[in-house]
Amino acid sequence: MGGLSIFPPRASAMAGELDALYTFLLVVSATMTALIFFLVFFFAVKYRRRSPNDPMPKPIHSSIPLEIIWTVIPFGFMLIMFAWGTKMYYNEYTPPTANTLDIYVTGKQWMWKVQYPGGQREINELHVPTGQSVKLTLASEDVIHSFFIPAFRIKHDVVPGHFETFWFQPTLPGRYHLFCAEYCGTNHSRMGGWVTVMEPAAYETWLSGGATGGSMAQQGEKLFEQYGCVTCHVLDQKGRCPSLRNVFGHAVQLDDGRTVIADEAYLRESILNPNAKVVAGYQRDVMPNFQGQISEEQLLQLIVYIKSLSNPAAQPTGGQPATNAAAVKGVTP
Amino acid sequence: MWVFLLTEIMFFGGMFGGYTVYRNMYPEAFASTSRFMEVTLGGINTAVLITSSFTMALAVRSAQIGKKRALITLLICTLVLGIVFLGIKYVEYHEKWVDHHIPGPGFHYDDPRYAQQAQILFYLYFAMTGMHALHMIVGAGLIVTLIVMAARNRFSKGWYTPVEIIGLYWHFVDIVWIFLFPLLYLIGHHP
Amino acid sequence: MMHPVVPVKTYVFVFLALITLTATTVAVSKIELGEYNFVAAMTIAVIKGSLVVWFFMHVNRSSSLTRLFVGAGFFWMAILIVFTLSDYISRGWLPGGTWWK
Amino acid sequence: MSTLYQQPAVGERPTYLNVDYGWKSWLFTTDHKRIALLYLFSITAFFAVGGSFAVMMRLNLVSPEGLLFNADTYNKLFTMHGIIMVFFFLVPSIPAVLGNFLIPIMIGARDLAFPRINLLSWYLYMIGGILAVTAVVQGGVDTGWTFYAPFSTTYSNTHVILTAVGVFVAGFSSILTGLNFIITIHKMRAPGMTWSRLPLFVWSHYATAIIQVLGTPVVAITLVLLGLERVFHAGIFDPADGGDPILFQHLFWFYSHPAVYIMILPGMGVISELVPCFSRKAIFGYSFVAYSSMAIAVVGFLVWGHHLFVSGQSLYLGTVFSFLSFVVAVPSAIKVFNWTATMYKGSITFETPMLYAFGFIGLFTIGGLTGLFLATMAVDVHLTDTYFVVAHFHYVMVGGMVMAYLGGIHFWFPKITGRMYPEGWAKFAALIVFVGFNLTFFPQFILGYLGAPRRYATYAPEFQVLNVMSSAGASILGIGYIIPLVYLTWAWMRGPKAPQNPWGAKGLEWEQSPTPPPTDNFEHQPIVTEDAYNYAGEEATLDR
Repeated sequence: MGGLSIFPPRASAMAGELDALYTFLLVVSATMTALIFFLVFFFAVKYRRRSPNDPMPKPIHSSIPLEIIWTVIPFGFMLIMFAWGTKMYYNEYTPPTANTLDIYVTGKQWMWKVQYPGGQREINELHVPTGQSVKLTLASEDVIHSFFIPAFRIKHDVVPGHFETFWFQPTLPGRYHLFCAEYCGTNHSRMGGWVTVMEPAAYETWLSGGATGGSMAQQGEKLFEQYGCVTCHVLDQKGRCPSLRNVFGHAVQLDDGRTVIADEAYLRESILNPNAKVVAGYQRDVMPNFQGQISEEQLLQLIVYIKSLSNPAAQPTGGQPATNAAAVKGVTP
Repeated sequence: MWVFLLTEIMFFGGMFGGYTVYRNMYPEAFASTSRFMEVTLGGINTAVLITSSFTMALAVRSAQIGKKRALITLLICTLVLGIVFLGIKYVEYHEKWVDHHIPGPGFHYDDPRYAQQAQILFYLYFAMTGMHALHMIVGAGLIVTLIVMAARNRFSKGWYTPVEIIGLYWHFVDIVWIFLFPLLYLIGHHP
Repeated sequence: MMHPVVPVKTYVFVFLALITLTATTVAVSKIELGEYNFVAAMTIAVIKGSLVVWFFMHVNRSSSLTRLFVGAGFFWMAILIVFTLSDYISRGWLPGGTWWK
Repeated sequence: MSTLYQQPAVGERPTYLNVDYGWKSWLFTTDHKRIALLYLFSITAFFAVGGSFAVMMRLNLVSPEGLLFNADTYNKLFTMHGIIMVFFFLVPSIPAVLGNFLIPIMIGARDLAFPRINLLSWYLYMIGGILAVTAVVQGGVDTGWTFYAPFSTTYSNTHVILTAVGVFVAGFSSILTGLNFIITIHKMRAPGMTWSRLPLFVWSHYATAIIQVLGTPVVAITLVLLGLERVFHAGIFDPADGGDPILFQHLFWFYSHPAVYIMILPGMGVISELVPCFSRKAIFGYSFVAYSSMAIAVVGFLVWGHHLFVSGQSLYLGTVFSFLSFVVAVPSAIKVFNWTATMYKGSITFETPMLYAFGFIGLFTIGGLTGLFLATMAVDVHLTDTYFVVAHFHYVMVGGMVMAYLGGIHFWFPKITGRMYPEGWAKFAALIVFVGFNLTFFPQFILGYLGAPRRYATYAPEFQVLNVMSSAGASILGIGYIIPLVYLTWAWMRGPKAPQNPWGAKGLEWEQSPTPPPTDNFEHQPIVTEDAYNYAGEEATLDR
């Protein structure tokens, strides 16, 4: 930080790549701008009218080859930008499917609440270790926010009603800005904080200092009892509701014959609006709607708990596209 | 006039777009709510509107060949049919009111599974049919003007442009309904 | 805006066709056809709409300019709906493989 | 023709200005030239209001903690700056003032096809404007000009509905203007004015009008749905009730992206007139410039999704939109190259309008190229919603559109008023505007890549240097806009009388219509026998 560099600090694996692409764009644009400026200036001086009696210049109406040249060449450069930008975009928005450090973030007017799997909580602060792929699951309690870390060159809108995922791999220890980038009301400009990137060892020390009230899964388990889920969803038994052991990441047969993979989005929907997709062999209208009854933070804790009931090896791994509602309706990519 | 109708197409296009998206998102809920739409009333209304379009087309034809009396009679027919349509629409709206199907704080839906989605559907139903009814009312006003103008001998074989333009407008409103009817009433309405 | 006069017979014929199609669409909706209920209903609606546009609104006798405008109107509406809807359909798709790495 | 009117003063030719002086003759006029002037005055007023909001914002941003206002006030300022500038200045500016005045004269018609609808457009515009200003006076609105749901439908407690109604009404004004232009250009061209002889200004307005007619109704219905949602909370855009906020963004940007072409295309039309005139040479690649306008109008409707790259839109659709966004850059590039090529071997002079044209070409090039950064998805992820975006669209809108507007106002000032403006002052002001503009907005590109988010009332201290530079530039820019206001007003009253064609320009408005024009524009029916921009006096060609 400091100085008048045109680049923010590069603190993630992606940042260097993006700066390379940005520099490419800068060079191409600057060349084009210089060319146009030069030509306009040069023509203006060279072909200025020297006396009012100058004869009218001969018209030059058009030149098809010239038009083609200055259409095709810039378009060629644009195609490079398009291909390069698209490739990186897919990388930015597709988190690795295994070996990620999962952290859960909830945005609300006007703060970011962070929960770690170990139960640590923070507001407007995020701690991450270097060298590790970090996957954030984002939710919003109210309006659209946008989670933006310039030093990692990454941002994603947090639209209420959905989980959004977000990933990066920090490389450089330090403290970096965290911003909300989608206008969200009065204190939008203060809805930000700091991301602290630490060496893995320091990170472990930091983690061990902060946990209170048990891990996220334990907190989720408490909620599971508190909301009475446990009375119907009896573990390892066929109660009035399905057992949740080994559900996350597995295929679930629905009562209308479809099959879905139980991912975060499915669990979310099934908690908030249970009748949307009912497991085959179970009755509708047994479970109450939790829409509006449960906060996004609690929802995340419950989901982490349900995840913890699953055998981690069974989670979807790379190369196998996770299925969801849209894909199940018969439209597959 | 066609340029104006272009605008109108896009105006309704926005709502059709919204409808399509939600239908895609919540097909079951949409099927469930269209059970509450009165197909009989909707069907009668479709027929009424098509008939009015028919009389309108004949009215334009009468104007073309300069038959003043026929023109006025046909315009009055069109107007009456238009009013009948709005009357039936009123009956339907009233029914929704009684059933608490008006979106807002008083909204109530019997099937709790689809309460929220149903509210969105009814919202779209009212937005779309409401806009359509508004167009009908404007059209009825325009037809009244035409009748007055015709009675005052303002049209001739050589000049009947207003009749033609308002005719186009009326047909357009008819077309919108032709699409609204299956989308709102018929989808999922099988036993 | 001057058009040749169309015989009443044409209008009557179109009118009867429209009424018949309305009856058909209601009848079809009572039969369980799954996804095809939607297809059938929309096909009939498109036919009806085209009949009105073509005959009642005299597009069959209009200049190519008018036809261009009519076509443009429906084309733009299609753009709006197709692009918006394709977002919802493909939103959940995750890219297969890792070709971009 | 002159016998139709009473002679206003001894020895003076009747013009549209002196034919009647009563206020009714202005407020109930159906003369497209008088309506254009009504627009000119009202648009200038809205520009002043929107501009003063901008000045207040820039002042506030001198300090990282906000110099003058609290966050709420700041949020209202940028919202209302956006709404007034976009809907009440940029969209109507060139079409409703210059387009209204010039299109009928350029194609050799006496008026627009529907003069009374034209007047109605102005009234609708004023009603919309007054509603929006009422919302401002009553305490303002704080949703951003984009009205994103669910903030606008559920969480904001300001005058959202009133503002939305204002924009809705003004939208109909825009639709009617577009409709009027389309019909006029189709039906009212003078004998010999074929499509391939139309001035490019008219072509660009034709493309603009198509966007207005096709796009505006969608935003109108979107705002209706938004307003109803705010009243009934049925949930169409609110996820708490099962709706989807992204749908609002789709519907909104379906209009609002093409709307930027409503703003810039007429500006391109102006430049296509200025460059040939002051190079005394026919435009290079007439048909490429003309068809590129149409291409922009069509492809411009297919790129709106590039506003949604980080919103959770499908990756696949994002890819399609990104590609199409690159495609839409091509016709703009074609225009820039053709203008430059027009100057080649010309006979160039440097009157004020030409200076603005130079400014336009330079700034639009930068604005357009930075658009490519935002079309590149990975880069957009970092840059969107930062100051980079702010700088980009101000380069296009202010650097492009406003430069063209000022250039056009100076170019046709003699035509409109019958008087000349002071050239020295005008050149000075053009220079000030150019310098002030670049100082204001160039630092914002750097701020953006450094990661400064937009719409921030307060900001991190390390961004202060660039923000202060920007604010300093804004004050210079503000002065740059006040100077023309003063000397143009003076010139209208006291300036020297203008000859019929002070620039030696081509086109019906200069060659065949008196300056200023009479109410009927021409003293006798013009007949066109040559191509546009025939500065060399070539024989007419029927097809090129």
